Amino acid sequence: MNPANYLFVSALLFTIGALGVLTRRNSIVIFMCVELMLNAANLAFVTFARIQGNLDGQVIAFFTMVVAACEVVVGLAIIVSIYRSRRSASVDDVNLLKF
Amino acid sequence: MNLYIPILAIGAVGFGFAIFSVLAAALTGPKRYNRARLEAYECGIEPTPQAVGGGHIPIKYFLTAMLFIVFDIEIVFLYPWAVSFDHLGLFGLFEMVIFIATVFVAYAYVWRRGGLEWD
Amino acid sequence: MNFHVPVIQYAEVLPILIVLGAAVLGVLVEAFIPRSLRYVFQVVISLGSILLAFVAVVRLHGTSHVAVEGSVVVDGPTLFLQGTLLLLAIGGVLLIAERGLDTGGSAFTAHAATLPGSEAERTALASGIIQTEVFPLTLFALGGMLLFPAAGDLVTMFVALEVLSLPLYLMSGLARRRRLLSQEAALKYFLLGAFSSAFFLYGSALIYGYAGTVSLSGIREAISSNAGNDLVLLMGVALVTVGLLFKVSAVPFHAWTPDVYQGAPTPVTAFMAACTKVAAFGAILRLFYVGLSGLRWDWRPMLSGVAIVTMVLGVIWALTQTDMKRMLAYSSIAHAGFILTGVVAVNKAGLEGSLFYLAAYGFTTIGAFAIVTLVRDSTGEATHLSQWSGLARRSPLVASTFALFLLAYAGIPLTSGFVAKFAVFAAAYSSGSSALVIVGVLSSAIAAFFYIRVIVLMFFAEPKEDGPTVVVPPIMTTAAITLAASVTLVLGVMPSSVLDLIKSAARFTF
Amino acid sequence: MDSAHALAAGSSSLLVWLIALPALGAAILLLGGRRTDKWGHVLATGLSGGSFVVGIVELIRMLGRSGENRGVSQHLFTWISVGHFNIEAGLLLDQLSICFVLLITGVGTLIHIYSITYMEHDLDRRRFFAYLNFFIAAMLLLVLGNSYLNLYVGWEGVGLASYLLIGFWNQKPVYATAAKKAFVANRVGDFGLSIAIMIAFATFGSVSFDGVAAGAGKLANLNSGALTAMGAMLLLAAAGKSAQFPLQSWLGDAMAGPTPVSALIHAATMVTAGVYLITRSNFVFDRAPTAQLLVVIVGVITLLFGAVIGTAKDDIKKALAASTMSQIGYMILAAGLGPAGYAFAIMHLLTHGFFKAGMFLGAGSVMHGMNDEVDMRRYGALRKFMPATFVTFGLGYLAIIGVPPFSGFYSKDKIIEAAFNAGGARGLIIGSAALLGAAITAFYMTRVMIMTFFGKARWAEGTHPHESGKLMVVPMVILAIGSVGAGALLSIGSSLKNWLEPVVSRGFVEPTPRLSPLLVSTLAIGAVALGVLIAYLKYVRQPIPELAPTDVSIFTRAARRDLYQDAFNESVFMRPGQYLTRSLGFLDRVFIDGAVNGIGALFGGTSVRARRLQTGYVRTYSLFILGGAAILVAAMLAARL
Repeated sequence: MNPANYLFVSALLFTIGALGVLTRRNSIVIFMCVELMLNAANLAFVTFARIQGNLDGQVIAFFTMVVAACEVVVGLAIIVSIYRSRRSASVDDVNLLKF
Repeated sequence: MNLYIPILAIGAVGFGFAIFSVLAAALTGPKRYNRARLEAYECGIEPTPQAVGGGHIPIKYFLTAMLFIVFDIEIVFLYPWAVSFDHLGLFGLFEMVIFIATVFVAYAYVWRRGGLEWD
Repeated sequence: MNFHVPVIQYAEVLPILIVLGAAVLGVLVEAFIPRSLRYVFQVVISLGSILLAFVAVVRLHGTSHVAVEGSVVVDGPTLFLQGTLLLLAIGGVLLIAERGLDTGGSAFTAHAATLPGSEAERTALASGIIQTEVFPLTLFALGGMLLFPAAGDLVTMFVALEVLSLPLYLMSGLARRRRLLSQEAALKYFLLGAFSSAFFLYGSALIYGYAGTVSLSGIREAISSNAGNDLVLLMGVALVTVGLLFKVSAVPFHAWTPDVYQGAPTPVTAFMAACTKVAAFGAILRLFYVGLSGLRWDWRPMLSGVAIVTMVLGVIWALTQTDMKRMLAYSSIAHAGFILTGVVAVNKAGLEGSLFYLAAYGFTTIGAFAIVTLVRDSTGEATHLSQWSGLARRSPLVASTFALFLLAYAGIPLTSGFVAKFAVFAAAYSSGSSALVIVGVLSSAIAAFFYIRVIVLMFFAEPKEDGPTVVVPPIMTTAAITLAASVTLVLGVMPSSVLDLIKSAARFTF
Repeated sequence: MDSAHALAAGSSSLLVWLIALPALGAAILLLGGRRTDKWGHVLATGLSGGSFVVGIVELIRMLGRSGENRGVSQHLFTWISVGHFNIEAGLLLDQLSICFVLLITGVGTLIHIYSITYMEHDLDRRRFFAYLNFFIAAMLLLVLGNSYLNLYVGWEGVGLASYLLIGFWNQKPVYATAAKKAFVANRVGDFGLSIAIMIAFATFGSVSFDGVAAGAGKLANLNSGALTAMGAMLLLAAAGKSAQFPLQSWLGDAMAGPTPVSALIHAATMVTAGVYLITRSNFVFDRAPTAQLLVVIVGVITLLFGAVIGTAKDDIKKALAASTMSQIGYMILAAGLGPAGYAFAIMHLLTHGFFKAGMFLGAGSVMHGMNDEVDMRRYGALRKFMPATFVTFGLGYLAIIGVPPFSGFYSKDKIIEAAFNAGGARGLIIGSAALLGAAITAFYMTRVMIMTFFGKARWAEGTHPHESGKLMVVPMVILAIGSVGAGALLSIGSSLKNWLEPVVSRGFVEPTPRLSPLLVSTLAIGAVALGVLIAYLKYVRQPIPELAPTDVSIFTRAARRDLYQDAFNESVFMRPGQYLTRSLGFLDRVFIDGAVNGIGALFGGTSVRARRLQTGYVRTYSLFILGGAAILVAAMLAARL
C-alpha cells in the first residue's frame, strides 16, 4: 500500500483534532482532541520513517507517547481540580480572566 | 512534489468535513439544551456512583487512572532496551537503573503521600 | 548489524543533570522528611543545586561541542543562556520561597487538591502548612529550560518543551488567594499549551519527512542539498514555529499570556515570565540560525510579520490595562516582538542583540513582579492600578525601584532596556530591515507612555485613603529585587563587559 | 556649506572634570547624609566653582587655537558596541558648548553662593545643594555630550533634577501638582527627542553629531522626509524643555520651587536647553526648511503668548516666568532663522541668563525680606528699604526691556533685525511680532518695577522689609554687572558671531539687510518707550488696589488665566487621550468580542447564540492559534511563490 495514504490519514486526524479543540466545550474532550493531534503526529513520524527507510521516526513515536502520557496526567489533575471547585468541566464557564 | 500535494487537499477535506458535520448537526439536529453534552463523558452514561455527595466523581478514580498511566508508560523504554541490552552492555544497564530508580522515586512519593490508599 | 553504543558526555550536561537530580531529590524530601523540616530542606536543595549548576556552567566556559549523540549542543549561546537562566532562577526561587509576605505563610495553597472555600481548605490554612512541592516543580521546569536552548534535535527540543511546560501548568494553579482565578489560569495554560505543542510535534514530523532526520545539523545539510519536497518542509517549519512562538507569547499565539500571568501566583509569574522567554528564544535562535539558516529567505518575512504584529498589538493592548500584572503581561508580549526583531536580523549582531535583550529583560521582569508581591491589602496583592496611586509617598524606595524597572522596560538610556533595544534595532538595521526598526521604535515610544503612566501615578497622584500598604520587603524578596535592580543598572551603565562576553559566546556549534 | 567637517579637531583630558566635580559633590552630599550637614553647602559651592575654573582654563586654551581647530573632544569609554555600531560615551567642547559651560558653571556658582543664605533656615539645605550640584553635572553633560544619546542622558538628568527641586517643598499638594505638570510636559518633549534620535539612527545609522551632520550633508535633496520629521521632533523636544507653545504651561507652576532654583533652572540654564538643541542641530534644520519654519512659528507664538500673560500676573515669580517664556520665544525665533540667527539666539540666551537670573535673585531677595509674600499688590515703595536689590533688579529691568546700552538691547535688537531681514511678507510679519513683543515686554516689566519698588507701601501687617545678607547681595551685583556689560562685550565687532561661525554658520554669507540697522533700532527703542509710557500712565498715575480688580476686560481675564492654556491643554491633549483609551477599550469589547461571538455562532450552533455573552475564551484563543498557524503556513508558502 502506498505509504502516502497513511500521511493522508494523519493529516486528517490532525485537522479533526484541531477543529475538535475549537468546537468542543468539555475540557476533557478538548484534551482528547489534543491527544488525537499528537497521535496524528506519531502516525506521520512512523510513516515517514518507513518512507525514509530509517528507524528514527519510530523511536520518536515512543518519546511522543511517553510525553503524551505525562501530559494526560497533568491535564487530568488540573481538570479534575477545576471540576471540583466549579462543578463543571465546560471551558465556557472559565472566563473570569478576560480582556 | 505531486506525491505530497494531496496532503493539502486532504487537510482541506478534513477541515470541510468537520465544518460540514458541525453545521449539519446544528441545522438538522434538535435544537434543545442537552445536559448530556456537558457530562464528563458525553455519551449518555452518568458517572457512577451518583448522588451520594451531590454527584461527586470519586477522586480516587482519577488518581488511580493517572498512576496507571505513569507507571504503565515506562515499559515503552524497557522494551527496546530488553531487545538489545546485550549490545548496550554496562552502559545500557547503568542508564536503565537510573531510569527505573527515578520512576521509583515517583512511586515512593505516591506511596508516602497516601496516593495508594483507597480511603 | 553494526551496533553503536551511545556515548554520553556527562560533564557537558552536568548543569542540567544537577538541576534535575536535585528535583528528584526534592521529590524524595516530600516523601520522607517530616513536614516541619521540608521547607528548609527544599530551599537549601533548590538554591544549592542552582548555584552548583551555575558553577558547572562557568567551568564549561569556552566549550563548543555537540554532546550526547547530537542531542545536546554545548556552545557559547547555550552556556550564556544557561547561566542567565540559573541566575534568574535564583531570583525566582527566592520569591517562591518567601514566607514573610502573605499572612498565610506563603503565596501557595497548602493543598492544591482542596476545594476553594471548603472546610478542608480552612483546616489546611489553619494548620499553617506550607506548600513545598512547588520547589521540585520549579527545578523540573528549570531543568527543561536549561535543555531547551541546548537541544540539538527536534525531539530533544520537544521533550525539553514539555518538561519545562508541565510543571509550569501545575504551578500556575497553586495560588493561595483567588484560587478560582489561579485554577482557571492553569486550565487555560494547559489546554492551549498542549494544543500548541501538538503543532510543534506535527511540524517536526513534517520536517523529519523532508530531511530524514530530526537533528538540526542534518536538517541544515538536507536544506543545502535540496533533498526533498519543499512543500512539506515549509509547512513543517511553519508548524514548528507555532509551538515556539506560543512559548514566547508572540501574537497571535499570545492569548494565554495575560490570563495566566494574572491568575498565577506572582512568584510563579515572575519565574515563568522571565525564564520561559529566555529558554524559548534560545530554542528559536538555535532552530532558525542553525537548522533553518539555509531557508532564511522563506522564514524571514514570516517572522518579520509576526514581530511587527506582536510589537504593535502588544503595546496597544497594554495601553488600556488597569491591572498591574495584566499590563506587565501585555508588555511582555510586546517585548517578545522586540526580541524577534533581533532574531530576524540573521547575523551575528542579531544573535548578540537577542542574547543581551533576553538577559536584560529577564532580570527586569523578575524585579518588577517581585515588587508587585510587595504591594498588598487585606485580601492579598493589590494589583489594580488605582491602588498604586501615590505609592511613592508611602514607600519612596520601593516606588523608585519599580520606576527603574519600568524605565528599563521603556528603554530609557542608562538602563539595561535601552542598550538591549539599541542592540536589536541596530542588528535589524544592519540587516536591512529599516521598516522593522521604524515600527519597533514607534511601538517602544507608545510603550513608554503606559510605563510612564504608572510612574506618574506612583509619584504624583494622591494616595488612596484605604489604599494598600507596602510591606517592608523581607530578606528573600529584598535579595531578589537587589539582584534584579543591580543587573538592570549595570547592564545599562556599563554593558561593555557583558557585550564582550556575548560577542565571544555568540557562535553556534553544529 | 561643509557639513562633513568634524566638530572636534583635538582632544582634552580635562573635559570630564567639568562634569565629575559637581557629580562628585552630589554623590558625597547624598551618600554622606546628615554628617555632611555642616559643610556640605560649602563643598557643593566649591566644586561648582571648581568646574567654572576648569571651564575658564578650557576657554583660554581654546582662544589659543585658530577658528577651525577650536573644538576638542574627550573619549570616555565605549558605551555600547553591537556589530558595526558603536556608541562612544564622549564629550565635545567647541565654541558653542563653551558658552554654555561658562554660563552654567558661572551662574550656577553664583546661585550656590546665594542659596547658602537663602536656604539657611531650611532643614534640608544639604539635600538642596546635592540636587543643585546634580543639576549642574547633568546640564553640563547635556551641553558636552558628543552625540544625541549622551545629550539625551543629560536631558533626562536635568529633567529629574528639575522635578526634585520643583517638588523640593513637596509637603504642599500644589507643589506636587506643579512637579507633575512639569513631568508630563517634559515627557511629551522627551518623547520627541527619543523619536528624533531613532529617526537619526534609522536614517544615518549614527547618533553622534558628527555622524548625523555627515549623513545629512550627503542627502541630496533639501526637505527630505526624514530630516523634516527629525527637525519637527527636535522642535517638540525643545518645546517641552524650554516651555514653548504648545507645551508651555508647566513653567508658571514650576515657580513653586525655591527661588534660586527658578533663577538657575527655570530662567538661566535648563529652559534654554531647547535653544541649544536646535542650534546644535543646525545641520538638520538648515536642510529642512519646513521644520525651520515651524521653529519660527513656535517662537513667534510663544514670545507674544508669554508677553501677554506677563501683563496680568500679580505673582512676581509668575510674571518673571511668563517673561522667561517670552524671551526664550525670541531665542527660538532666532534659531529658526538659520545661520543668520543662531549667533543671536545664543547671544540673547547668554544676556538673558545674566539679567533674568539676576532679577529672579532680586525677586527672591524681596520675598526674603517680605515674609515670602509673592503678590506684587502687597509690595510697593521697597526701593528705600532694599537699595541693593532695587539697583540690581533695576539694571536687569533696563537690560530686559532693551534700553541701550544694556545687554538686552544688543541681543534683542539683533533678533528683531534678523527677523525683518528674513525677507518678504514673512520677514515683515515676524519682525512686527518681535517688535510688538518688545513693547509688551517693556510694559509688563515696568509694571513689575513700579508695583514692587515705587508707589506707596501696601504691605501686609507685621512686615518689616530689610535688605538681604551679603552672600545674597554679591551674586546679585555680579549678575547685574553682567546684565549691563555682557551685551556690548558679545556684540561689539560681532565677537560672538565670529566666535560661533565655524560651528553654526560655516560658509554662510550674510545677505544685505533689507532694513537699515539704524531704522530697526529706532523702531525697537520707540516700541520700548511706548510700553514704558503706557505702564507709567496706568500704574503711577493711578493707585494700585491691594486686591486684583475683578471688573476687568476680557483680555486681562484671559491673560490672568494664562490665556486659558490649561483649558487648552485639557481639551487638546487630555481629552483625546482619555477618549482614545476609552475607545480602545470600546473597540476591544465591540469588535473582538463581536468577532468571538460570530465565530462562536458559526461553530457552536444555536445554544451559543443564546448565551452570546458567555462565550468560552479558551476556544477563542485556540482559534487564534489555529488561524495563526494557517497564516504562518500561507506566509511560508507565499514566500516561495
